[in-house]
Amino acid sequence: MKESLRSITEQKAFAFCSFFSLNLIFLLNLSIIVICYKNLLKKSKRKGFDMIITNNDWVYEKYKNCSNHNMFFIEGSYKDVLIKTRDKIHEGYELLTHPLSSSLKPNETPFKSIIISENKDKLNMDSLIIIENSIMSWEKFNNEKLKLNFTKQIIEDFKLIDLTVLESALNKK
Amino acid sequence: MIKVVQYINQFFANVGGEEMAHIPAEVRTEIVGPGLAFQQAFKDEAKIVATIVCGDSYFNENLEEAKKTILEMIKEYNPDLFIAGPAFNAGRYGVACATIAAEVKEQLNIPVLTGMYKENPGADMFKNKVYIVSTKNSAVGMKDAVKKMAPLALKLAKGEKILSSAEEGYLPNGIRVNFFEKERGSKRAVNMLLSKLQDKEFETEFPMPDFDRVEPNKAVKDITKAKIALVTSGGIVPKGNPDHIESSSASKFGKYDIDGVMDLTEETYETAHGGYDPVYANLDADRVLPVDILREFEQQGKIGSLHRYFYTTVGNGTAVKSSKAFAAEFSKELKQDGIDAVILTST
Amino acid sequence: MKLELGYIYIKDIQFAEKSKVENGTLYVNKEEIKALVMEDQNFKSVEVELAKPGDSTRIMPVKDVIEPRVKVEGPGGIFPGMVSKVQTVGSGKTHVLKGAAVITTGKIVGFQEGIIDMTGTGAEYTPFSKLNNLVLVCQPVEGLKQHEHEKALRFAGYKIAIHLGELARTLVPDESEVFETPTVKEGFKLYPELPRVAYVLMLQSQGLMHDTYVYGVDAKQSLTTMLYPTEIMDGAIVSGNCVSACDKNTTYHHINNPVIHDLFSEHGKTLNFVGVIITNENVYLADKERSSDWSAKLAEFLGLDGVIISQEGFGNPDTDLIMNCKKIEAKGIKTVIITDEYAGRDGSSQSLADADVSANAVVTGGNANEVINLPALEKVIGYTSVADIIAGGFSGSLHEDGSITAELQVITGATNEMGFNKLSAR
Amino acid sequence: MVKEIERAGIPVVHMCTVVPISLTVGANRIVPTIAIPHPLGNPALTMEEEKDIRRNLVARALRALETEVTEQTVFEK
Repeated sequence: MKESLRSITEQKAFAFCSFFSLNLIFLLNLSIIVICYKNLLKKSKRKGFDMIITNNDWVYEKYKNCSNHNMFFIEGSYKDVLIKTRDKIHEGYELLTHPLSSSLKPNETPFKSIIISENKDKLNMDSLIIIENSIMSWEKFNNEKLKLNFTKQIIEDFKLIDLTVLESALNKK
Repeated sequence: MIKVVQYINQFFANVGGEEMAHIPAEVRTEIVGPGLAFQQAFKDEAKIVATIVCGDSYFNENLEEAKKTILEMIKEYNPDLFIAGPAFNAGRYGVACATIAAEVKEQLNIPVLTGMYKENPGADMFKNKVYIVSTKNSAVGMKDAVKKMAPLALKLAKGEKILSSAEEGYLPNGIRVNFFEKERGSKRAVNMLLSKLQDKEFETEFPMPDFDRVEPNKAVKDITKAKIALVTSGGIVPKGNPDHIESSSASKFGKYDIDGVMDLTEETYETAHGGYDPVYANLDADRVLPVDILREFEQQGKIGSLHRYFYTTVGNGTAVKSSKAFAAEFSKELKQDGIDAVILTST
Repeated sequence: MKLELGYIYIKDIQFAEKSKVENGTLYVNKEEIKALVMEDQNFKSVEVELAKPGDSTRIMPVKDVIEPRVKVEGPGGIFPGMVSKVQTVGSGKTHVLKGAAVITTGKIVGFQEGIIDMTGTGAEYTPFSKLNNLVLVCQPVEGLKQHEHEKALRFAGYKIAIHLGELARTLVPDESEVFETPTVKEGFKLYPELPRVAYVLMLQSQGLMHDTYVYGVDAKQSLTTMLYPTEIMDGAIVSGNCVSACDKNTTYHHINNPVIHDLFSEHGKTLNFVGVIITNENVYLADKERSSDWSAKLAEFLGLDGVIISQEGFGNPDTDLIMNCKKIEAKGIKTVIITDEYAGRDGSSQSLADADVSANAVVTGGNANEVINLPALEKVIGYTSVADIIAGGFSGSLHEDGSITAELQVITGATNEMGFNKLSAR
Repeated sequence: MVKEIERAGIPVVHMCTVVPISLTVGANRIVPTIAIPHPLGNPALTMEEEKDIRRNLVARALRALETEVTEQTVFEK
């Protein structure tokens, strides 16, 4: 998992923010985040809306400025998205879409977008079981490293399917 | 000609019943008891060159010694195939058959086969390690057992491809193998539903995992005198993970000395667990393994003492991998060290 | 509701001047079919090929398989709300060209998979190797977006299947079969002693290339609802799902749903086949909860004793399957579920992505990860290079000699979760 | 793991966040904890506040060990 130092400190800062109500430390952390990681961290954060965790830039570009979704973009793999989602669920966020959406197998498509609720609460058992089983399913399929040579066209096809499958859930709003 | 060695107990060797279960292992060169039926089934493809007869009590009560001596006996004949039982529903005999079969397979690397009733304790313990043919629950099923065991034994000896459990008659061992049924899936589903509706027995084609129960132990009489041990599946290890415990589906557990350690700090302890965000545990491992508080309670006399060692492994994933073997092993050690109670923490 | 199916058995398929069916052979005018397909300007060109049982022929990538049928009596037409008008079908009389099929193939997206081999190892794993197939290879116009391309291909298949079905309108069937489902009230009166059984049919509904349509309505937009079984025999449900070849339901699977036929064969004898509950498999978890709540509610409302549940697809539908099973069992209604497995190439991994102790009666269509070798075949209809990036295959899958090493999941219908095949696993 | 310790004749209390899993794997004395990544602490609080939470949880675990139980019991307070 290409979890660089950046995203570990980002997780810590994010965790601190969500616990404090609007007070000094929160603003302090937010400004630190903005200054240090502005270009790297393509992440916008507004309270009270659900959050899309994705490594698909088509999803990010399309919905980054959209009013009722927060975006958490990860420059990483399908698994990095699953791991980030799991960490969030451990913190009390709830899963809104199934991480194994679409019939594309975890060792085929490199892209995955998942929606989680923004309102933190007690650990959600169903979300936990689903995300843990999804990670195990990712591990199971990736025992076989498929040596697929993706052309630019195929990469875009995978991005499109991930986007359209996500939108079949987004239109729920 | 395939050379076969068979293992049977005192009962099937007509030595006697429970009263003779103590007899140590001995070798017979003539064919004994069930061996006759097997030899008939083998015709001239295989020959039973020796039969090991061993009392069930002897085997289970002198496990290491029995295993060693029996292995020596078998080595002498350097057989191409080893058959144990069938044990039907005889518990200790079943465990003995499965244990020795697994041992022979591991140590001598020759094909092995045993057979027993699916509810025999030996089946549950070893069905994922050796092929165990599913037999009826009493010796009445001998003919049927030999009819299933003999052909599968020959296939194993000749190294032929082993098909699915449904076709070869061995107990499902967790390895899913495809095959073609006589009826299509939808017809099988209708038949299965009809049996289920009429409360008749039916066999699911994919068993869901289930868990057995263990009764709770008596409470601790006086906690202020009790020797408490800490165990965790949260993967807390000394800094640098000296024993390299894997971050998921760990293949080992750690036993670490905390004599004189009053608090777990960022410099001294960390987590090896890959199943959760490690940041918080790395900052202060007490958040997973409460050594600081237990030391406090120890000084205040709220507990007798905190055991010198703590045991740790990584139980990763929602379907907690039963690290049965680890726990069985270190529980024995805890018992020997006179531990009165255990606090097990999980993430 | 009562429907008579008249089977006209097709043993051979030939190109000919005039399209007609004559003593078991389906004659097809190639140009006529091409012209029909080209009516849709989304297509630049189309090839029409034949693939018969035993031919040394491979078809890939397969998008859909459709059976030619025609309604000769009773309201509505085949594929209501999709091709024919929106009218309740499922009663009267329908003729079927049994043993023939239309197969659409085309590169909508680069990675799409789905192989049908008419001979060799692959032929054993797909029911479509036993059919006389008319295969459409359609080339889209430049720059056609995936949505439009997928839809154009889908409708091309339906149009040609309906066109061929017309050939059977005036023929006398070789064999007929009558299916009748009483109303709930009649059912109670007719079969007071028999257990009341229904079929819970889960439909894939996750978005582009993952959709199913009921009377033309996208299943993901529908709440769980009821159908008479015979409506499905007239094409009330059609497939827009073309990902995960081994366990997606083609339109052929839907219109020949094996669970419906096998329940009918026991209807009035050992059980009372009450009807079909259809439910979807959406991405949104709240939808999964809602749809499975409704399945259980309907099952209870109909006073059922038992249900058979079949899922479609891989991964997230396991969650719906277990939800449906758990909630229906909680109503005291007995269930049997049909699924397939992804147990890894060595068969040792966890087959399903969800599980529950109440799912104690399971029928399986086999392990889709099993690796098989498909021999090189003389003729390939479709796009050979796709095999390289085919799901379950890897760059080593297509060998120079044209043979393929890949997982079973690349074969269309191989581990079908309606129980269409005899393949299983233990 | 918890079952093997119990089977060896040693009373055991299982402190874990996901109680349903603990029930499934057969624990008889269960103390629910804070969260998966930090079961016996809460990083959002001060060190002293965290120790207090931990102290209560461990005390509750000891109480569980001193309590006779006949079936799977979750010690909420």
